[in-house]
Amino acid sequence: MDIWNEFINSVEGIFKASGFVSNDWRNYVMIAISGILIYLAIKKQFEPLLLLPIAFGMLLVNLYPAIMAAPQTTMQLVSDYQAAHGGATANYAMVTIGNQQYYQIPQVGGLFYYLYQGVKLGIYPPLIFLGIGAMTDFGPLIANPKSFLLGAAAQLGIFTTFIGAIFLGFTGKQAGAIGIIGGADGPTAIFVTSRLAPELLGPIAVAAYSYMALVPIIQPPIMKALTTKKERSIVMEQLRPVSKLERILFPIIVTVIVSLLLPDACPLVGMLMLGNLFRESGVVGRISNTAQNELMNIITIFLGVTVGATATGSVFLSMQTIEIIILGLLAFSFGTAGGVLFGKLMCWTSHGKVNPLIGSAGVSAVPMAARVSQKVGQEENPGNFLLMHAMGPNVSGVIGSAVAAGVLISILG
Amino acid sequence: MDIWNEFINSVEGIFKASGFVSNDWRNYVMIAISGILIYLAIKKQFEPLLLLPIAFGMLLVNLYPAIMAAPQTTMQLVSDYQAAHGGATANYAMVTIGNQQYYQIPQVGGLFYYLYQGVKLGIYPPLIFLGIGAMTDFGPLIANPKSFLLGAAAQLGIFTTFIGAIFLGFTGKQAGAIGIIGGADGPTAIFVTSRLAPELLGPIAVAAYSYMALVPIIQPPIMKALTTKKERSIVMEQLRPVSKLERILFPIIVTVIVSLLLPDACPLVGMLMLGNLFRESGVVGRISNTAQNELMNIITIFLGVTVGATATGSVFLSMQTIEIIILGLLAFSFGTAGGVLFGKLMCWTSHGKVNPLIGSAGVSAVPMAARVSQKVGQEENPGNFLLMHAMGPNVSGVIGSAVAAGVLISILG
Amino acid sequence: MDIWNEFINSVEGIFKASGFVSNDWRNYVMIAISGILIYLAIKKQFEPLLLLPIAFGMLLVNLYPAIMAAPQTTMQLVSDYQAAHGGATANYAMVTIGNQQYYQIPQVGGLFYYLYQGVKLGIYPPLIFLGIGAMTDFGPLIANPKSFLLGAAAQLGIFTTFIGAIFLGFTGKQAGAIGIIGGADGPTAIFVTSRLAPELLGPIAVAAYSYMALVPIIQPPIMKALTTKKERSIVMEQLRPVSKLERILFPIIVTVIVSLLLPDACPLVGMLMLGNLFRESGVVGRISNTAQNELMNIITIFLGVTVGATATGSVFLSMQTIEIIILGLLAFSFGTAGGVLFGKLMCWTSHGKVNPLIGSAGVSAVPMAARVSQKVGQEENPGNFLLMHAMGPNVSGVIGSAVAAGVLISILG
Amino acid sequence: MNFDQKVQLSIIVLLTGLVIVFVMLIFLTYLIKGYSAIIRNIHPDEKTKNIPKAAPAAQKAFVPVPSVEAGIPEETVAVIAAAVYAMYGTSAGKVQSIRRAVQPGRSSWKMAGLLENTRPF
Amino acid sequence: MNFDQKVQLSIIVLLTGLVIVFVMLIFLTYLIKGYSAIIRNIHPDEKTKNIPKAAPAAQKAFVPVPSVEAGIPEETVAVIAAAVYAMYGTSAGKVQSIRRAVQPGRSSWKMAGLLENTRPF
Amino acid sequence: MNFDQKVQLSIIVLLTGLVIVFVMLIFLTYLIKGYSAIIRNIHPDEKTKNIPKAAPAAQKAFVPVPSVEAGIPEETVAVIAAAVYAMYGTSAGKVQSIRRAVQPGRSSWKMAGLLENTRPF
Ligand code: NA
Ligand code: NA
Ligand code: NA
Repeated sequence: MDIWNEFINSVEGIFKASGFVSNDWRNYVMIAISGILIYLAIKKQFEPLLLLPIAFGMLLVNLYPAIMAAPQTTMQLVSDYQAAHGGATANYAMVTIGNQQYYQIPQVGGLFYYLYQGVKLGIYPPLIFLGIGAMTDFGPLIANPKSFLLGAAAQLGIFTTFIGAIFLGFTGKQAGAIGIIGGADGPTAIFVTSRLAPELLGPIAVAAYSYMALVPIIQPPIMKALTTKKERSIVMEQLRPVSKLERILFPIIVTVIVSLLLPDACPLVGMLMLGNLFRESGVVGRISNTAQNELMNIITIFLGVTVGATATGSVFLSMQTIEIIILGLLAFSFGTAGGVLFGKLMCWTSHGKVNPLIGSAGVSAVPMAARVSQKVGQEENPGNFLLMHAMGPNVSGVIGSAVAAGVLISILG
Repeated sequence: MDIWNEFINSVEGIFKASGFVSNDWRNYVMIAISGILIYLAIKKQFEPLLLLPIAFGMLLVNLYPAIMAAPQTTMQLVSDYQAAHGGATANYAMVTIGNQQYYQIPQVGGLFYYLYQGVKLGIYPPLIFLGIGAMTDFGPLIANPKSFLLGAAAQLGIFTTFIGAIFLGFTGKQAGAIGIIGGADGPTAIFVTSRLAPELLGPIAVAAYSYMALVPIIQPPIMKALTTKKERSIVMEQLRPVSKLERILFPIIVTVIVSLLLPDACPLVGMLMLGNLFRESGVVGRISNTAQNELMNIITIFLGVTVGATATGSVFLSMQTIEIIILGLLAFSFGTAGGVLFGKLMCWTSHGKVNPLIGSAGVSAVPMAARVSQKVGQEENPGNFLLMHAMGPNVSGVIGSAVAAGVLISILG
Repeated sequence: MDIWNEFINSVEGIFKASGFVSNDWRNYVMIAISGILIYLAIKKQFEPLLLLPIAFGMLLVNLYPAIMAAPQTTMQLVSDYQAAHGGATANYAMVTIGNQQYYQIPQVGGLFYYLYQGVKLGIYPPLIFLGIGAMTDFGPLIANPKSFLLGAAAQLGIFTTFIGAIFLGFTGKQAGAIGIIGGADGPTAIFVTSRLAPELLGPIAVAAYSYMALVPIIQPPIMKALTTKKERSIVMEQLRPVSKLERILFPIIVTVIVSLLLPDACPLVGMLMLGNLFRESGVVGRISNTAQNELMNIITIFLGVTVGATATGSVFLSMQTIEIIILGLLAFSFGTAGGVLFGKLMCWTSHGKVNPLIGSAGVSAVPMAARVSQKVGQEENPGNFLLMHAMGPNVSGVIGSAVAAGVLISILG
Repeated sequence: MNFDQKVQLSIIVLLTGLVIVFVMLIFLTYLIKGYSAIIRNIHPDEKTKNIPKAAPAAQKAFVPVPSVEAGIPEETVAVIAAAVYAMYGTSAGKVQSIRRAVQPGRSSWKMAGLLENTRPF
Repeated sequence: MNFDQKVQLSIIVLLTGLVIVFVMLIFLTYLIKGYSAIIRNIHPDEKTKNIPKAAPAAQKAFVPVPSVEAGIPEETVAVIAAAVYAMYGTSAGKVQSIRRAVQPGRSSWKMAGLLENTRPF
Repeated sequence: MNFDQKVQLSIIVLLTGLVIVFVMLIFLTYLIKGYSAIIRNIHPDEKTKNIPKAAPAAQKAFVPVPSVEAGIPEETVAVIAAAVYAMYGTSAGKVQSIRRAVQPGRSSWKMAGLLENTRPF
């Protein structure tokens, strides 16, 4: 019955190595949470392009934590190694410890460990910005540059949330990373968090993408509460057409100014503008298409699953995560309020030519927030079409939060 | 005549560095073998998408072995360096050995060395599985889940081949890697081999892809020998349609169960199922398309050429390779037999409702093996269409061999 | 007023970290140069696919040099770290220096540092050659193999320029890298320079791509000066059709011969020929398309911006750059002359069957140089169509300069 | 390893391997059966409702790789066409065969699925 | 950090952050305004001349990702269509409304731009 | 390096470089000539048989990058069209010129090949 015992041992060994033994209740809670996120991504279509990979990464890492394991080196006695390999010597580095010779055998890391390096080293977010730049039309912003102001005002949420996080006991760096949720811009949030507080990447990314998807629910009550019916009914003047030369100069000028004044914003803004220059130049269609399609899709997959895989049960299921989720909601709300209030100010100074509803689009969350402005405006006046006017603050909000990111990295980094 | 001598020296130096001097007869044999593989890939269309890159990688590495060379550090006397660079100092690390100062000058590795890291670190096979998942329709398997049993039975070849390899003198790890040829699934074979016995990667990959291409020749005689004419004529009931919800839940459930029970199968099964979830969710068409097209194609090129490049003459031309090629054939044959025999069992228990020919498709080799089931069935009864019924065991065989891979890594790794 | 002072300090800190303070006048000169290059790329369409990324990389690195910064390790007193993190310990390596314990905290490098590794390690150029091979039709060269001679003769510029560079005081390696500008082939120039003289990558890449775009201006005067009106009017015989088998064997034979004789040319020639085999085999359309589209586009972006980013002001704005730009012009001119003169020789030996104008296409600069041959020929005789005849030397020039690259690396490397 | 060790290792790997693979896949069989039954009880009509929806997606995914399909021999196409016919045709006497032919979404989806699965990779 | 330090850090980050963001974007506002004005003075007709040219490019860039557009709810499409109308329609009484409709390059370009920007990423 | 060393290095690199490049490419010239001759002796009719087959592939590869072709000036297109004409046209008096025009596979393949090679990369 020796064989039988060995077989039982072998099955037992497999069982002991299985997730049933090594995982704890937190992992199962996370599996359930990832199931909810998958549901929201597929059924409710909440930013599915990122939420689905994030949720699946979260699922896999809680089923099999070693998928994020860093590569390690194990030591094996040279004599043991040779016994197991028919006397053959190996090409590993050797160390002698107490008269014993050991091989240093490198062990490969988990799949997501390698894919995650693009997040950790800050490579993926700028490359996603390259693609976003190649698919963004800055025309409405060039036609009405005052939109920049709304894109600035809507960053209020970032800094107020920072204060909240500080007083909840987060460190300065962590508070900066939490605040950036208010930028309503996924790659920016991930870029800042990977620099300032990588330990919070999971909850911050989940909060950022979730709230971006929830913009149509979060923003309207705030927008209505802060504006009068008359303001919401304002019909804005048609935007002027923008020439090709203006479009080509725009990314170059923005790059030069932002990079000179605030170097830490350069990787994000520079890549965004390079993508836009590819688009507007009209002479590099090949690489413009690849930047906004295949390259961006590949990186979206890698970024999504590995960001999700930072949310292991023991890290994610903490008071901190709940605080981050509440702070994230505040960040979006304050950002919306900041944009709308500044819109009211511009309405007043322009003698009623600016509809303050377009201010909320300044949080970015492109293009969702601009659609929300359109929709809330139309509720008052079905013949009022604010979408193009809201696109200006909307794309300006992307630049605004990249600038805010630069400030946070510069002060706190 | 000083110049003339120098010129002769220079040409001689180039000649001495040429392949004519440094390569031995084994390299030329391998060049001939790669020529045969290129012929088979192009003319006979034997899995050309992988066999052509593999063959060309094999060609290049035997013409120019340094294309797989690891990066190294060379030592140069600082004084020599400065003499060659007009007295300039360099930014290299310095060491002092016996009162002499040396620069440690890093030398870059060969092109394939870098591309091969994706194989060595186990990154490429799961990413190819992501693409395969995005292009696989698990509908026939969901409609008839009993197909799973045939996908299990056809893994018999893996374990019987393991035994054969053990008794031919291979180590346990090597035997496991050889056995996995019977999984009839390229990425799985490469994943297991790179973990258990990277030194055998060349012959195992070549054997796996060659036999997958030869499935239409290997399987029919075995299928006919093990079945009666009556069994082969069985017409199976039409498969029921499968709802979208069932299709979406399938990849999630398979991931959870397999990853929990057998963590080592997680990278392969998890990525396969993530790809399938991309496909079935219907909300992430962008990344689903990229996963199954551009991402998979890029990785196929890198995987193919570098796997081929492991087959240098001195490694490939050995008794071991011949043994592996014979064992690989046995693995496919036993797998086919296992599937067919289990099909007979299911035929008997279902009172003749299951055509045992669909069992052979359980080896995977998607979709070739399913087509073979169809074709052999049609030879008996031209009006019998088994293709869809064979797709169930066929895709189940992919999961089955990934599970078998997990078992082998778990026991032997 | 404590808060006020702190605020002023903070703004001052940001200003001090800004490019206005850290950049010097050279950076602004480079920014202006990059503006000119962007203008040439977009308005004049000078090789925009590479010149636009190169120019933008140059722009970014001069605005924000840290985008190319290598990763570093900073030391922090463990006690300081703990004070800043609420007493928490970290997972960093520790060193003890003079009874003080320090954490070694790794700092990530700049975005372009990581993307640049593909240039530094010689990965990108062969992969671009893979794509070029997949889009190149070697038919005209197979139909008229004597074109190879013109592709050889036009490499004259490489070696004469080497001599010029040597006598201007460049080191042997630098002179080799400068000479290769005469190869009129971007990836080859970058491959050789990254091996022999990475410090000159910026000016050499800019010179190579600029002169490739200027081929229609540089070549015609030389071509006309060296040929008679009668020679330029020669109408060449129609090329024979080339069979599929000849097309398939061509890349294999070229790979074997070149790699055996001159191993250092193997990565470039091997990948070029693999791409061409993908194309001509007709059985791997999937990967052939990806190699020539998405893979090439992605690498073009990364290669372009990072090569541009080697051109920082302090490196680029030197007498060396001006010398390199002059030498580059000589390289193109001598190459053109070499090709045309050898064309005259072939004209003479063939009793007037070869139009010497096709010789200038041997510099490569595919397909611009072949178009120039066509155009100059048509100026004499509007009914004379040399384009297809010039494509032979043109594609042969790619192989020729890869061979020349192998010679330079072999002798000087 | 001596002979006895080889025998022992062989049997253990064979046994453990087959047992684990079978246990896992049998487990999956029952799970899939179970949830399918539940879903079909809850949404008895979903099976027909959802499939036509999926059709354009399947077709789209299939369009970008025509080069591969070009490599499928005519024989295979015939086989596939026949298989599609078979799936609907074996019971064609009973069911409304003409209305089937009118459902282009359904049959083209199946066709696309078949072709996707029979793509040689 | 004690309470005072928290207050101080909060105020500094809030002030510095808002000031820098506003200064930067106000600066950009004036720069964009300025160069736009210069360009429009130099090339007074470029604004109309160049736009139709860009149309096919925009359309092309838009073609390869139909799967995403498929996910845009009908409501949004209606909104966008309305917005396009609004941009030209509010002053439709004054301008040559029929000739607008004849300029397909222009309106399809705008449409493509709109759709691109409203693509959910 | 002193002057003599420079002279020496220059001559060596010039000589070795030119000799190796020429030897290599002359060697390739004869090899290509040789195997072409062998192939044409063995398959005398393959040259025409195989080419039409390749046509759709060439066209297909050419379709996905229209943006680049869009950048080719009209002048070039004219040149290319003329070149294609020239290849068939110079001997048009002797050969069956009408049947050529009927072979769309052939000429479109050539056209695609030409355009591919003249794509600015
Ligand atoms: Na924002
Ligand atoms: Na299998
Ligand atoms: Na050349």
